[in-house]
Amino acid sequence: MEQVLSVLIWALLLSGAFFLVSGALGMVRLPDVFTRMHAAGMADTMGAGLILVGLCVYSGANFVTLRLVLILAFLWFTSPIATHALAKAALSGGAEPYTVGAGDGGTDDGAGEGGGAP
Amino acid sequence: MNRVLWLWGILFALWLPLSDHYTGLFLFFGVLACTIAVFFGARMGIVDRESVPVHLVWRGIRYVPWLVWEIFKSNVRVARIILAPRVRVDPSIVHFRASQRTDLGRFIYANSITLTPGTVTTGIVGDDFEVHAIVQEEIDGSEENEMNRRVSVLEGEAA
Amino acid sequence: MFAVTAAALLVAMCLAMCRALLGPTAYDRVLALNNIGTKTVVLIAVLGFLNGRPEFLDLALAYALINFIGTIAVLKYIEYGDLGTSGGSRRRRAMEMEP
Amino acid sequence: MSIVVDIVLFTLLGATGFALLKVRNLFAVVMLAGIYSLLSAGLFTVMDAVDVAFTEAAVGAGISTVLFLGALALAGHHEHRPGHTPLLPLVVVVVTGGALVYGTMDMPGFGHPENPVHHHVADHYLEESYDEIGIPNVVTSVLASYRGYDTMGETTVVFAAAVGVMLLLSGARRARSRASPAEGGESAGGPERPRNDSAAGAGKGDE
Repeated sequence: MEQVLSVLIWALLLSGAFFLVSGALGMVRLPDVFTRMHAAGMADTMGAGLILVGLCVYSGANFVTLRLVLILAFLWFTSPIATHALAKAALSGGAEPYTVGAGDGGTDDGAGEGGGAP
Repeated sequence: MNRVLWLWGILFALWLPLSDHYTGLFLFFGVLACTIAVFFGARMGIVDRESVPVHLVWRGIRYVPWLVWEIFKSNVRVARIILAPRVRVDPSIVHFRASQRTDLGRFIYANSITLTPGTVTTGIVGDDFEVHAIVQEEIDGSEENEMNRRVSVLEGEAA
Repeated sequence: MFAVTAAALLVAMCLAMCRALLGPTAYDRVLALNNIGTKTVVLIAVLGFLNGRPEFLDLALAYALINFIGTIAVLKYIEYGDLGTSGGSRRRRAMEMEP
Repeated sequence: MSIVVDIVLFTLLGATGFALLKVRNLFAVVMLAGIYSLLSAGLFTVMDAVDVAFTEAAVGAGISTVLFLGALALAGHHEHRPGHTPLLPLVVVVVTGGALVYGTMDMPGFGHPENPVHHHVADHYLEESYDEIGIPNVVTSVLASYRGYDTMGETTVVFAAAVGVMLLLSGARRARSRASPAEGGESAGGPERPRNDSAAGAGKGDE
């Protein structure tokens, strides 16, 4: 039982870390603010979510877990509102969404930066 | 009035474990804090169906697991796009028609769309949703229709 | 295992930091700020467990809320030009932020 | 692990500091200042100063961002290049910094249990405060009871300052909204915001 829990916590934390890092990588690689929003959303939802659930499993049923659940709930309630407000502000502020026609399929600046990142 | 009591109960139920001190003085402070907060909320007229949606809790419990699974799937999808050796995105803005009748239902639907990576709600006019999608082909509408249907169920008939 | 998670969080923060420094638009910076805020919340939670002091979670909890308020205030400023306008009362092209 | 966290956070902090100096777009500066205080709150947490981190989170990342933005709404968001050379400020900063670093040589080691600060009245507070005051959090009982008058004076000053700031900001807004109908509906930003200038400057500032 102990072993199963330990493996479960490892899996949750590591997969959360995976989503977090790939989301951050997306923030550097993707071509414009709208596509980067999707990458940031990944870190907010699955990255933070899996890590916090992993911590919940680690701490067991007590008030610490309640706090973790509350943090997760706040993040999941507020993150889409912030993202939506950002998208709306960006659109009404005149930011042009990137389209494939403008570049040529790939991302010239994004790929260069992504190559240098770890 | 019922909702005011609900709100007070929820706030106090949150306050208790967060404080974690159960002596008379602290309980008094907790009761005082919750009462003042609820009083001002009620005075400002913001304690209503939208801010305290207790009528949605039961159906919401059945909606959340499906939403989490959906979030997981789209996370994997977006991660695959990002980690591909050459980023191939085809972003575009698409329009959906939502079938919810209340603003609260539309709010939940819009937030669910935004919460699943790969789609972000950028604007709502009436029941017309403007959604920015990271890859156009993946948004064939079937998943969004499913989400739309489920949110409408969540919103409920007895409005 | 908490150490690995904290390391991943720090790497992710560095990447988001690159985005905040590179810009190019104001919105990229807001996005990076919000994202770093979320990661700080998770980092504080993980550090609490790493040091065996989960009481840090209260801090993370307050942080999660403040981060949201800060982001909304920033966006309100971008969209309406000040913080006192209520939504929708006057629309104007906000900050002129060309890349 | 803790030392690695320290190093990474300090590196990020340094990078943010340099970016704060280089960037001329004040909006970006506000964003970076927010990131700066997020990072320093993380550092405070690592150093076990949770209450300081709490304050940093609330004031640094929350309130001051909002206040900076309120100020930007009045002042425009591009910083002009200074007319003088940075040589004299550099000398002053280097000398002051050197003096401060020299001063730390005399300080006892960080977090050392034998430090005088931990033995003057701290023992009394830690051991007796619960019996004397009845509040579980020692920091709270020191702030609200042992030095209660001090705290009251402090909060009065802060309250007066807050009222003053709010009066200034709201007064300016009222004056501007009175002025804006004459301008026509388009520029609600008012005449004090040089729009074209700042648009041209935004690109430059990001280099």
